[in-house]
Amino acid sequence: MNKIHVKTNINGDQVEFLADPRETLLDCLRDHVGLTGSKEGCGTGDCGACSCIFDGDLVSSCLVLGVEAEGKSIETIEGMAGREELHPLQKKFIEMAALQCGFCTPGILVAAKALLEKNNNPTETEVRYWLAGNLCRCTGYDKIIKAVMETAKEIRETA
Amino acid sequence: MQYHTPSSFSEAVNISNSADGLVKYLAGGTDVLVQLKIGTKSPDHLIDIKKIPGVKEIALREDGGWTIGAAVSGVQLTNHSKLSREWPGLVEGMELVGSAQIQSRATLVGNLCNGSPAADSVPGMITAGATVSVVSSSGTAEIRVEDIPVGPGLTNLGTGEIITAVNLPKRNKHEGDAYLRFIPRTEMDIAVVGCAVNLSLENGVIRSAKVVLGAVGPKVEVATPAAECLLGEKLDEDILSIFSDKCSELAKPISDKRGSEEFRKEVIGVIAKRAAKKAYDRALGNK
Amino acid sequence: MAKDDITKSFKFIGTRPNRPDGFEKVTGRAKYGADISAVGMLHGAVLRSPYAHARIKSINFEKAAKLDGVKAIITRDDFPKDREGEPLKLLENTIAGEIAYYDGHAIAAVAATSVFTAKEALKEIEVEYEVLPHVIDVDDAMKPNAPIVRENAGDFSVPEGSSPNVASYIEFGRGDIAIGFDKADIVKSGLFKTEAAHQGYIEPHACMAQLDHNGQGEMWVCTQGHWYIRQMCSEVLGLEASKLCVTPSEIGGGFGGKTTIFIEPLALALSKKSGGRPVKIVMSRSEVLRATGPTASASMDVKIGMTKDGYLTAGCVEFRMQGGAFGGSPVSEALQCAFASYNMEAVHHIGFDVLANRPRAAAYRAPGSPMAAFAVESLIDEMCTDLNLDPIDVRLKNAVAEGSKSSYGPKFKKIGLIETLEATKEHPNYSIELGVNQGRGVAAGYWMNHGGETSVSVSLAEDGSVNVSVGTPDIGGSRASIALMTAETYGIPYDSVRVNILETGALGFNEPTHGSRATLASGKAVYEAANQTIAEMCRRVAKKWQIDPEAVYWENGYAKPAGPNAGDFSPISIKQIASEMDKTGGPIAGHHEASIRGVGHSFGVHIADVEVDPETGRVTVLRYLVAQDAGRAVHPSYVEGQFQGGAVQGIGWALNEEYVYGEDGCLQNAAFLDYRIPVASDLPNIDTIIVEVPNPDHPFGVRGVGETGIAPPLPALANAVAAATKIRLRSLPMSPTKVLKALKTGNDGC
Amino acid sequence: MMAVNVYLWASLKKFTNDKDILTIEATTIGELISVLRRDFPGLKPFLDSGISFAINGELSNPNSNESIPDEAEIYIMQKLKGG
Repeated sequence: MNKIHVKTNINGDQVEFLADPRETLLDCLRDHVGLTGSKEGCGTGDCGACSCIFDGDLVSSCLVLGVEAEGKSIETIEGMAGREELHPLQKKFIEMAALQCGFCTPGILVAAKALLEKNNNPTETEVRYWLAGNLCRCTGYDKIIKAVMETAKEIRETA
Repeated sequence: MQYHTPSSFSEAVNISNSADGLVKYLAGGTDVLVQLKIGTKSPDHLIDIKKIPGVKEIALREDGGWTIGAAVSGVQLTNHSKLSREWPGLVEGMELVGSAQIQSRATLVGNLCNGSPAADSVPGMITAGATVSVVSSSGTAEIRVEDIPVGPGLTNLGTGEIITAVNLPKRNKHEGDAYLRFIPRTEMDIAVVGCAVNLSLENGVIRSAKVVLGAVGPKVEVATPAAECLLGEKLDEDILSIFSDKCSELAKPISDKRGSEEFRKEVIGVIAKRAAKKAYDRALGNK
Repeated sequence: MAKDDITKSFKFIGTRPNRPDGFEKVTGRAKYGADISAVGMLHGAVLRSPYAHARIKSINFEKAAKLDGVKAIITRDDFPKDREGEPLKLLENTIAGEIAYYDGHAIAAVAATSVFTAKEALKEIEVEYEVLPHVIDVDDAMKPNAPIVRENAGDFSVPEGSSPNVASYIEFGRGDIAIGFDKADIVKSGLFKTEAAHQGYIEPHACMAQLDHNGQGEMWVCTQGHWYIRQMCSEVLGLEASKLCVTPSEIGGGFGGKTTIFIEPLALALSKKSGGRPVKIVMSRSEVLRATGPTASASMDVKIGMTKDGYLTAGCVEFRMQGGAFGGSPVSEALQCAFASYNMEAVHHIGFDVLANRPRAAAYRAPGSPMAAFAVESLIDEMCTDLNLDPIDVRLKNAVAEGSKSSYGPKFKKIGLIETLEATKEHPNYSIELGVNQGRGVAAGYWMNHGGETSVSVSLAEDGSVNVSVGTPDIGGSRASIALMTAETYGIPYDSVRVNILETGALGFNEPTHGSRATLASGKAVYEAANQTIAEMCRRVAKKWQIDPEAVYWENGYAKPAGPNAGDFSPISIKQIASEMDKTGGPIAGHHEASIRGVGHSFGVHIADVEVDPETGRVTVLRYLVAQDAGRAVHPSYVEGQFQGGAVQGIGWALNEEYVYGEDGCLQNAAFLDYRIPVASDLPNIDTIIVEVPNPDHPFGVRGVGETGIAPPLPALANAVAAATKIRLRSLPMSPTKVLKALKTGNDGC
Repeated sequence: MMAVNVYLWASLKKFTNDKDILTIEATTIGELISVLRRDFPGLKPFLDSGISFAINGELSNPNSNESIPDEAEIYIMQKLKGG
């Protein structure tokens, strides 16, 4: 299988890798770029653990091919925190115990960030439906939803 | 597997016609990549159409209708306020396909080409009277959406034929559409049954109606006899009940892991009735 | 155990600090099972049976072996032939021998230089099968002339004349059932059924293993218990346990499903066969659903007697549980839980562990308890409705308390069921008015909890901070609770404690994080080990002050003179002691190793409000309340998290989760798309009440909270649906299909 | 030596002359298990299958060195599996 040279931007860094065209963006992030924060829970777009921002859109990176990343810009969980400080969602998730095993957490954070950038005043129902594509088996979602709502409130207050 | 990124549809057709083995087109990839992952379909050639100019555009035509590029995502449709206002049923059908993550990628054309009788966006396209533009080496054709699916996973399209866009007719006043489906959860499921209804009214009386049922047969089915029950009516409870029974009667579902034949026959009537009500309210101009 | 510790107020315990591993887990830095790679690593893939039951006539992997990049192919021939008993069952479930016993049963495995090559190689392996008759349903398996899953599978307990698919039998009880039922004003009975449910952790099983020809090896694996992995792999492969070092990765959920082996021996065997190269195997979601977990499916007969004022007089149950092709359903635990919440003079329990052509059942959160609760709590609810009695009052009348003889025999020590029932009764959720098609359901649940083998160490760093080393993987915040208990014991800041989870080489044997034991058992052991170091610090300070060690006591991070008679000395801080440690006798460390006793039973009571769509049968959960006795909530947020997570797993089991098999005995819904675990939009907030009736046998009153919460949702939702529709569903899941059918026909689903 | 009451599952009665409560003289759990093995050989597979004890209501793994308190009430059960 001939590999394809891919040049892309990940979390602000120019990155190049060789991708087997069958490899997903998730495979490439994890195996070629060494960014293992995005997780594979299903590989079929059902769990959201691999959520990334792909050219501004929230995607399941298991449903994007690595070769599609050519010339694009990608944000992963590894790029979420600032140099000095965590993103408000990351802080709130820790403070409010919105994670247990932590495996779904990167995907949920990426998805929640995408929501709040689009709408910083979502209703609880909107948050629940937006995150319906991110499965969590530990928390029963309660604390996750509350942490997202609370972060949104904080973002509104500081805006 | 070879990955191609043609810059025009004619180039895509050429690649497809000269390729050996299984050829698949890639737009949103939400079906193709799943098939690749679980190994049900392993294409030898994957033709990514997203680099073709115009495929991600939603355009208002001079005749007042819409042309939606083959790679327009669900999110683009939902965010398009004028289109959503005119064709809420069609847009909500697309919006029900998968999660927020899927919405960034999934397309109307992909949903249609997957050939699933449970495809959420297809009933709404059919009730809207939508057509698709198909290019092949012999030129371009316009085909009604309802003529594309032929059975589970099967379409009328040959290897060298590619859908370039979906075309919607001009929307008139006092028209409304709706799509509803039933799933066991609130999200992330494949429709157990689905129904789209498009109505046009004159003084509150239904003058034309189109009804399409999903997931109750080998392909999405146009339910003309059900639509006919609605003509000349104002959609009171009695008519809704007759309509509901008619839809149940027309449904020819199977029993599978997602629902029994009995359940589907029953619930298609319920969902159809609810969809008709919603479409009627919209046609009246009620929110 | 100093009981006054329990009643005194705490400085750290009961607070909600940030978890120590939070930063790694919100930044994507934490390493889970699939996140590690090594130089020269190969990728493993597993060939699985496409049949529910088939004789493997031949396996030909010549073509596969010739593919470029394929480094090793293994079949059962590569494993020892002399295993017996449990190790043989583990081996059989890991890789099939002569017979494939279920759809998804491993047949062969390949290690190759890439995942794609490994998968291509699987396609080139030719297996000739002879398909055998199969059986899936537990009641079908017990019918005469049912296909026999495995010959001579019954153990010593099975009565003569039983079906050959009965693997074991259990019976116990007390009192005279006939007299008990005579005393009752009403006696009701019913058949109840539950489907198999999967633990559904989001992280698929993954491991990387390396094994040399000399039997020395290493493994990195996502597991609840790495000593179990070491023990089981050693037994299956015939290795010397101490030569295999197992390091646990972070774990992406387990719920009991990651307490045993599946791919781990395959990875080790592949590594050995490829000359000792590291081999990583990561399961796909479909493999997880087809070949790991799930819990048993159950068919249960229950009969209960009640007086007209709501006293239970007698109860008997017969539970038949299918635990896959090798037995191991949690039927004895189910029986123990069945009537455990109630004082009853006469009880009788019968249980059958039944074989079927399904994957071997693994533990799943309070194994057996949810099924038992569904059957018993549903029937009690029916009787409350018949007699027009308040369901909480009836439970209060019968509730067990300190000194009650449990339904399975032993007396309870201090427990908190009554307090929990009272708390739910007073909660506003219990009095909110309901609308049309809405109903409220109440149910109780129980889990006995577990102590288990535990080994920890605590060491003082040179700056007075403390390192705690435990062997129980942190699956839901246990680093935080252990750090809190450590900080409390020393009286030092929470942030000055680091909790490490060590590999098998670094501590004595530890049972997994299972049985709700991590905070209870590791916490108790850490308390003991920390106190050893405190005693040592007091001894060193006594020497310095030249007084008797008994004249020095420890308070809030300081060694202090015990009283005016001890002498007039300024207290010395842990920091100072630590900084002088190299000059006062060397390192200060403590260890504690024990089979932890003092387990505290935990009871929970849930209230569910639902609305049922009469036209589609869909059940919507409107409100949900969990109340449970935690003993002591060390970190209340993570206690609530356990309550909420357990409740939602139970809600999933009650409403939509099930294993769907085709006529061919193959699993039809091996994906999250159709194995429907709850999504965020399916649920309301899950309200919680933490009841604290301290466990008198734990230094901080901890009981263990992880498991109980999954039991009550099954009956609470069934009771709520019955209240909303006046129709009793006796079969789970209450999927729309089943509910609508019940509404149309009155059919209870069984 | 002191006698203690040992309670067994009823389904084990077929190995213990139809008794589910046995009075055994033993001062440690180890002695107790030895006596059971000696007097009721049919119990061997049960005792080998993984058992746990409740001694005066306290559940634990078997510890053969553990002393049995006076007049203790002992239940032998299957070893608990936990999730």
